[in-house]
Amino acid sequence: MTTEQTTTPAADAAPAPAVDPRLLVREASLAGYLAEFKRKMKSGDLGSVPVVLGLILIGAIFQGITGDFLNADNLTNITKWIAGPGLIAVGIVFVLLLGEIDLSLGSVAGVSAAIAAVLSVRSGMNEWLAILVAIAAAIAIGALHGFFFAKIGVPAFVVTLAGLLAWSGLQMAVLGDKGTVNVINDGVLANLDTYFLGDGDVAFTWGFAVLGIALFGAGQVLDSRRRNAAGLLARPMSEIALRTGVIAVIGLVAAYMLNQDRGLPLPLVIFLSVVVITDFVLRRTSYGRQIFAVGGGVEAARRAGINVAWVRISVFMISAGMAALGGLFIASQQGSADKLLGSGNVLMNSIAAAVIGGTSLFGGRGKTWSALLGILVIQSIITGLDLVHVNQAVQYMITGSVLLAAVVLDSVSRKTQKSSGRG
Amino acid sequence: MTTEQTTTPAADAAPAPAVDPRLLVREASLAGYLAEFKRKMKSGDLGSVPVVLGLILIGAIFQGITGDFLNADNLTNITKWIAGPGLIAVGIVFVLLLGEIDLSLGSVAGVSAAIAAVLSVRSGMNEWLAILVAIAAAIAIGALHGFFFAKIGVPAFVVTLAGLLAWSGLQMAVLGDKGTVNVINDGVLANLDTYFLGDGDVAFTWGFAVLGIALFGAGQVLDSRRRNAAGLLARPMSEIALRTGVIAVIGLVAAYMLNQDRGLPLPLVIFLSVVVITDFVLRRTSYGRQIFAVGGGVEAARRAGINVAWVRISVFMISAGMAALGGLFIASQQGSADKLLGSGNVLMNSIAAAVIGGTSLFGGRGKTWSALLGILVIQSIITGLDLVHVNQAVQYMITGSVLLAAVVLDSVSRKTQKSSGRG
Amino acid sequence: GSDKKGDAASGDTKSIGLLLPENASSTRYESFDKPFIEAKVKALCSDCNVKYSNAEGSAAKQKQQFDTLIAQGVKVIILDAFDAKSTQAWVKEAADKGVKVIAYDRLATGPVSAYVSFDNEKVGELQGQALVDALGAKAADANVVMINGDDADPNAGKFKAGAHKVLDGKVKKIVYEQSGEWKPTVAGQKMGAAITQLTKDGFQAVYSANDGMAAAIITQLKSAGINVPVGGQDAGLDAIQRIVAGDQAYTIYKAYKPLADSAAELAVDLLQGKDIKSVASSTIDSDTDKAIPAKLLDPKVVTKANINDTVIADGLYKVSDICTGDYAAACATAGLK
Amino acid sequence: MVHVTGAPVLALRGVSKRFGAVQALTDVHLEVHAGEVVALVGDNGAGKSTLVKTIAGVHPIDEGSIEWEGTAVSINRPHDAQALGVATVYQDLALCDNLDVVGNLFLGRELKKFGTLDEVAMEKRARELLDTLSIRIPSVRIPIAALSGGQRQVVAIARALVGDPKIVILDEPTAALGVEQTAQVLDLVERLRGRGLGVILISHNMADVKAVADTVAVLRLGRNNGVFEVESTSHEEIISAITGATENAVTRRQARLAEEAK
Amino acid sequence: MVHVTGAPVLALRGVSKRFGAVQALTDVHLEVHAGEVVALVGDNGAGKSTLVKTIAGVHPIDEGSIEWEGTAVSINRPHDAQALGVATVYQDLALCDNLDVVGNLFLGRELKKFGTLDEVAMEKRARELLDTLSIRIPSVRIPIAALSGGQRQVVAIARALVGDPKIVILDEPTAALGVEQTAQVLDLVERLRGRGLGVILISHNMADVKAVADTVAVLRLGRNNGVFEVESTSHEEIISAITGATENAVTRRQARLAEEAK
Ligand SMILES: Nc1ncnc2c1ncn2[C@@H]1O[C@H](COP(=O)(O)OP(=O)(O)OP(=O)(O)O)[C@@H](O)[C@H]1O
Ligand SMILES: Nc1ncnc2c1ncn2[C@@H]1O[C@H](COP(=O)(O)OP(=O)(O)OP(=O)(O)O)[C@@H](O)[C@H]1O
Ligand SMILES: [Mg+2]
Ligand SMILES: [Mg+2]
Repeated sequence: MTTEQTTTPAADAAPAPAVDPRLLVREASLAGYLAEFKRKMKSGDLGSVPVVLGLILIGAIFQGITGDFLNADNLTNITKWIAGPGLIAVGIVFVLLLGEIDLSLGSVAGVSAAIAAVLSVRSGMNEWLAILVAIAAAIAIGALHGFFFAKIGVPAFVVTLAGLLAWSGLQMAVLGDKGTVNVINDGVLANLDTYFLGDGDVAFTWGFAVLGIALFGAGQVLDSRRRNAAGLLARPMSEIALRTGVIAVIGLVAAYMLNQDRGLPLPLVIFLSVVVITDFVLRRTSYGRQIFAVGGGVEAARRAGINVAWVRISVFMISAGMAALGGLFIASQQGSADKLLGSGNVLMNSIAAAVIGGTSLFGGRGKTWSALLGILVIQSIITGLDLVHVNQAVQYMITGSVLLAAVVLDSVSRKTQKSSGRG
Repeated sequence: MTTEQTTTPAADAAPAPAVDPRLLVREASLAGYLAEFKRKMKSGDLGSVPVVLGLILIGAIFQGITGDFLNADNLTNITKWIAGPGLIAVGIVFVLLLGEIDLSLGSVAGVSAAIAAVLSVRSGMNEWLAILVAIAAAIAIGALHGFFFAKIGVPAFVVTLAGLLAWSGLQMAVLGDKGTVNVINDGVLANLDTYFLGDGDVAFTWGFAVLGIALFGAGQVLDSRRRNAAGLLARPMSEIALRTGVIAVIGLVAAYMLNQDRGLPLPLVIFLSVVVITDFVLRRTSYGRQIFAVGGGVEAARRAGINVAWVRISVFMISAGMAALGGLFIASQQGSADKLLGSGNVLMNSIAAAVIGGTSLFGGRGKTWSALLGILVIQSIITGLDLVHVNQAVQYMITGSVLLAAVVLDSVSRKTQKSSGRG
Repeated sequence: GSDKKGDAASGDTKSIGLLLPENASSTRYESFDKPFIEAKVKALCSDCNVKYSNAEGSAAKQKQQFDTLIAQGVKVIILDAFDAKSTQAWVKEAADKGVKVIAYDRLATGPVSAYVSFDNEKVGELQGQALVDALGAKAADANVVMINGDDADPNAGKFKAGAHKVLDGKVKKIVYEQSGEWKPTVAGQKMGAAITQLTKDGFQAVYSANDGMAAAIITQLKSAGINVPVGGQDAGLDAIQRIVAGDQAYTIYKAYKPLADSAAELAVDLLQGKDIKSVASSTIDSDTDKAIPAKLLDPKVVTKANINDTVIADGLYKVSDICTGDYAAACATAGLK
Repeated sequence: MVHVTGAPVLALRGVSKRFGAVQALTDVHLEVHAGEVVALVGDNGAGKSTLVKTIAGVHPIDEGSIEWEGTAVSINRPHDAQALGVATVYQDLALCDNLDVVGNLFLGRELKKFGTLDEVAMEKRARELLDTLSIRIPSVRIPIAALSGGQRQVVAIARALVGDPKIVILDEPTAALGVEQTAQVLDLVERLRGRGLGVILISHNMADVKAVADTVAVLRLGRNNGVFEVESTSHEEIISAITGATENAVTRRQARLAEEAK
Repeated sequence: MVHVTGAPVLALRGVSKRFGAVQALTDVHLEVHAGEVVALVGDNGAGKSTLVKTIAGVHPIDEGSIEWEGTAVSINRPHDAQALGVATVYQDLALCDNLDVVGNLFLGRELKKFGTLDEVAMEKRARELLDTLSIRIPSVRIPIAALSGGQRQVVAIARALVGDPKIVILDEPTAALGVEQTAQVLDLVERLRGRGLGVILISHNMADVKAVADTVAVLRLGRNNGVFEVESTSHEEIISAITGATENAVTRRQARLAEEAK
């Protein structure tokens, strides 16, 4: 056996330098950014790119088959329809971040829509007030779920399954023997779905897009400045320009398409705002941090002094509140609140949206943007198939296959990277 | 500060004795057993006792309200009706043990029933063969799910959601334009639900009960002997006598009740046999051990050299196979295979059964007996409410509340004991 | 700004939209309505096509399909509304865009161009009457078990109301009434509970809102050794077979072909800008609109006695479909060849 | 070394704790004064971690009482302990695998600016903290799950320094650390004592214990087995209190090696 | 100490491994002969555990090759490594929390009788194994989650002895162990060497390393930083190879203490 005596007293002196020499630091230039992108591409660490690719693929295929998919009015319709299930999916994301599930959200959406419609139409209450009451009722329901889960210790699955049954019973009871309630013509509820900002004025669409792009760019620049000032690694300006550019292209194309049809739909604005706000809450507040912590490890979170019970209860309140909002949009879309609103596939679609968008079912990993991406995928499949007009058996089989295909792309790219553990 | 020098060289010599002095060893007598039971009672470590209590409570309440619940024919009906969803729940238990979920089992049940019915009725295939083909098809479907999950890395939730859609499409396609298929009068499929062993001969019921009790007792005695011989802590004879006594009372009372009506129902015999066999596989074979290991920690199991992919695929095959069996019983019960078989609440009830019975949603903890206990709770609630004449809305609300109440008992008793971690 | 899109004005002059409500409670929609309408449209206008979607029991989904058709430029839509009350705003929106809506099977609210249907409440009445007929002289002393459709489905309420209208006076008592939620398994279990509670002799007939539930109910009755009249609706093949075998007393046959043919004729006429008075000769008022041109057809009761004159005569089924292995003997005695 | 009089900051009186069928602690007493380093030693499974967890509020005690600065307190949740001023580094670290290093360090005590998280300030402070402990971590923005065992342990230790505790409990803090990091942690313990904090240090390494501790409390099979003044006690005495025998695997091994060497 | 010639049982040649943006291993070489104890040392985060995991098949290598008894092999899954005869005790133990002690010990290698698990035989053997390691565990039928840190580590070590390996890899096996258990593990390592097995021992404890190792391989920042013959190398030489500097926290601390003592 050979024994080399190659003690190489390395150059660095204690204390250890801030940056580990093994960290492959991205060069602060566009070229460096592209190199890193290529590396990430190879190692499968692509974030939302596969899902977006899947979305583009779905769009291209349906356009090829039907020739109508990329029509401005079809795209406008899609942006309107994602609001209802999309808002529910945002609620689902919160619950999934805890590593739990909420099966009751469809029923909660249904019962809230029923309350709002019955109060405003049958009881003649002010519509805004009726909406507030409906949302408050949903939040109370969520608190109840949270209480049984967090304080009594009943598994969330069972609590919300019981809720699924009980609240759809309540929904029927609220609607009563007369059943379906039409929303007031041109009232607040009716307008949720049908209103276009500025009555279709193109300026609103352009304005909204430009504002969004500007805010994104400014935020990035500011953050980079602050980090630089503190001596931390920051995104180089070239990268910020690139990212803002991509966002700008998407935003402006979308604005152009919407303006080809009826303008900027209210449901899209509200849904996007909710996604942005909830994303901010999750990533930029200590409450959001606590949700991630509880989802990543209840015991570790508890030992860090986090009030786990409160986090859990509040998350179930948020999810129920989101479901109520979603239910109102669905009611607006169908023009009525009926006994079946929120039943059937509504919940499954919302959960699937969150998961397809990249939120883990096992807790601690995800963002509300995944609700947007996922529901876009699902609604595109649904609307695309509606354009194809084949019989239902075939439609079911195609939906299943497309759904799987959309996620396979993501899974395969992730697989290269996955080293260990769940999810 | 006081400094005591109380080094007490303890009596025991190295190597350490086999039994830790801090372990509160149960005395080898009936008194010791009762003392331990009391201790467990206090610390909430009660196993299935709360669920059984819940079941008794449900029975008592419905008997009080309707006066018919404990009739022999109602109880016989319940034992027949639990077979279909119960078998699906057994499949669910396997999947839950892995910490995963299978949303497709309802559709798989539906498609299998459709295949068996169409082949035997429309194509005139031998019924046994048709049943085999249907089960084989289901197992192939399960293998496909397992492949996408274990090999491609698509989350099981998404794979089986896609399956839920695709297979219910297939179910419709198999049934075709003509829709519902009646099962053959007095054929194999028809008899699954309606046959009573020995055509209602009471001897079969008594024989089955006595055999079960004897096997249980003999197994316990044998095990205890072997452990004693190997110098390990074993159950004392008095405890074995007590346990066997409890089982005997349950078994004999059940036999008596069944004999008051039509005798020993075939579905009950098959369901119980499946539960016993799967329980054996899970607890007494290395395959079962591997399932628990993968459910308790994928990475640890992988590092122990377990073929995780194969365990996963095979579990999805088992769950699909169980679902097929369950679907055949449901078809037999409704006398036909139709497009709706397996849809609606079937899946949810089965999952709820597994969870209520004590199987964790987070993997690695549970047994197939929980499918039996849970489905008994659920079917008792459903049947009980069918006996009470209230409208559907109220029924939903009551079902939800009773479901919750049945689990609260369990959760509260468990809470005292729970120290840390999930579930 | 609702008419920004230029090409929508011209539209698609060769497509007819067809929206059916669900496929859960019965198999008729994809087995009969859709193929019949497609065939008739082809026959009337060889280069026309039918764009079909099924709402799977969701008003929201149906609205999406409705809008999707309009986005595709379809100018005539045959709408079998899942929830007829909900459609007021949609139909109005469509009318504003020059899209004509034919209310099919159920009278959709809003300014529809025409209506073709059976009367759902009438279906319930026929069911009730058929059950009374099946009981014959014993009707007045008969206790009846009713298993209704899903309370959440607006049509289930109509069937139920119609049936009550007849039964309430003519039988002794409704001793057990529950919703079977359109699900055979649920219906079967409710029947089991009813048998437990009423005992074997406690009832003399069972009303089932449709055939699917009737199948499971009959299985339960058989296993308890009870033989009483049970009826359903939809005239599914399985139900006809049960009727032949004597397990089921009757079903309601809505002659889907004439219904579908009329709808197809109306749609093609509207598409080609022709007058529709010849087809829709009568008028009807809906909750929201008056004097809608309408064509109303009568549903029929099918019993063992008139299978030949109804479903077989109309070409719905062939004798060979019905008289498979199990039923050959029964067919022979029933005179089906 | 600081010698203090007066009430201890923390005192356990007759604490017992049972898990199911295992009596983990029986009638345990312990006192910690300000500016004192108490080493808690004992064999594997002696109950050290269990004792620490009862102080930290992870699980409530069955019997006995806890006194804080002379008055009895009840500690039912980790939050209670933190509110009193107890910072704990657990043996199993109790970090959130999905959060990054910064997220874990400041969990529950995030730095804020206009009500939102001040990531920049936190990241800066995190780097400083880790640098004082001589640890090299590729990036403070990678999730804990991607760190080596020693790196995680240092993060857990740094966590305890983020707040402003009166007592710091370290449960085998150097188990996974390299020689350099171990030295830094021992320095840290001495700095904490210097600042007048009480420290409970659990360790199996007698050299470390002798180097920094003032007092050594021995647990054996869940019971007190003596409290020793470090200066006046020999290595062997402590070890025999731990193992409960003067003759044990350690001495046997030494004897054998000596034999072989001959 | 056994000196062997001929091909090493296991040899790594130019192994590299990258995780995302972190280059964990660069061009690492290592040889282990039968009957040899190789100590693998290095600072926290040096890449020791990563190296061990590549040998054990936990994650595949990016570049380089692994040779087993002179021929190149590819190890893609833990199963492959086990089939070759590699038994590994991981730093994070890798036990299944929900299984009991017996279940974990025999996981993947259950004893059977008539095709079904022979629980009685396994339980008996488990007791024997644990007794040789001087550990006291309340019951071999309680789940791993209920054990103390040291108890778990002993279970993990015992696991490696259930099979019939040719090489045993121990990643910081004594980190959580008490003095007595540590001595037993060192005895065990010597017994393994005596039976002609190759042993890779990772440890931060230089005393233990010097006591049982034949060769010391140093890793630094993911690269080889020297291989030393134990007998002919001083404590200080190894430490300076590990920290990459002759002046470091350890020497500074010693210097300061010496200063204070004056
Ligand atoms: N899955 C992973 N993803 C990213 N980086 C990783 C991963 N695993 C390890 N690393 C990094 O690789 C480097 C080496 O880690 P490794 O666990 O091999 O260190 P080690 O030598 O075992 O240290 P210790 O003595 O602390 O256990 C560390 O910087 C660590 O952050
Ligand atoms: N949750 C639990 N359930 C049951 N027994 C437990 C639990 N936690 C600890 N124990 C038992 O209590 C005893 C003391 O464990 P503890 O973790 O306090 O030991 P320790 O002194 O920290 O040992 P080590 O030095 O190995 O970390 C052990 O026998 C252990 O098996
Ligand atoms: Mg410990
Ligand atoms: Mg390591």
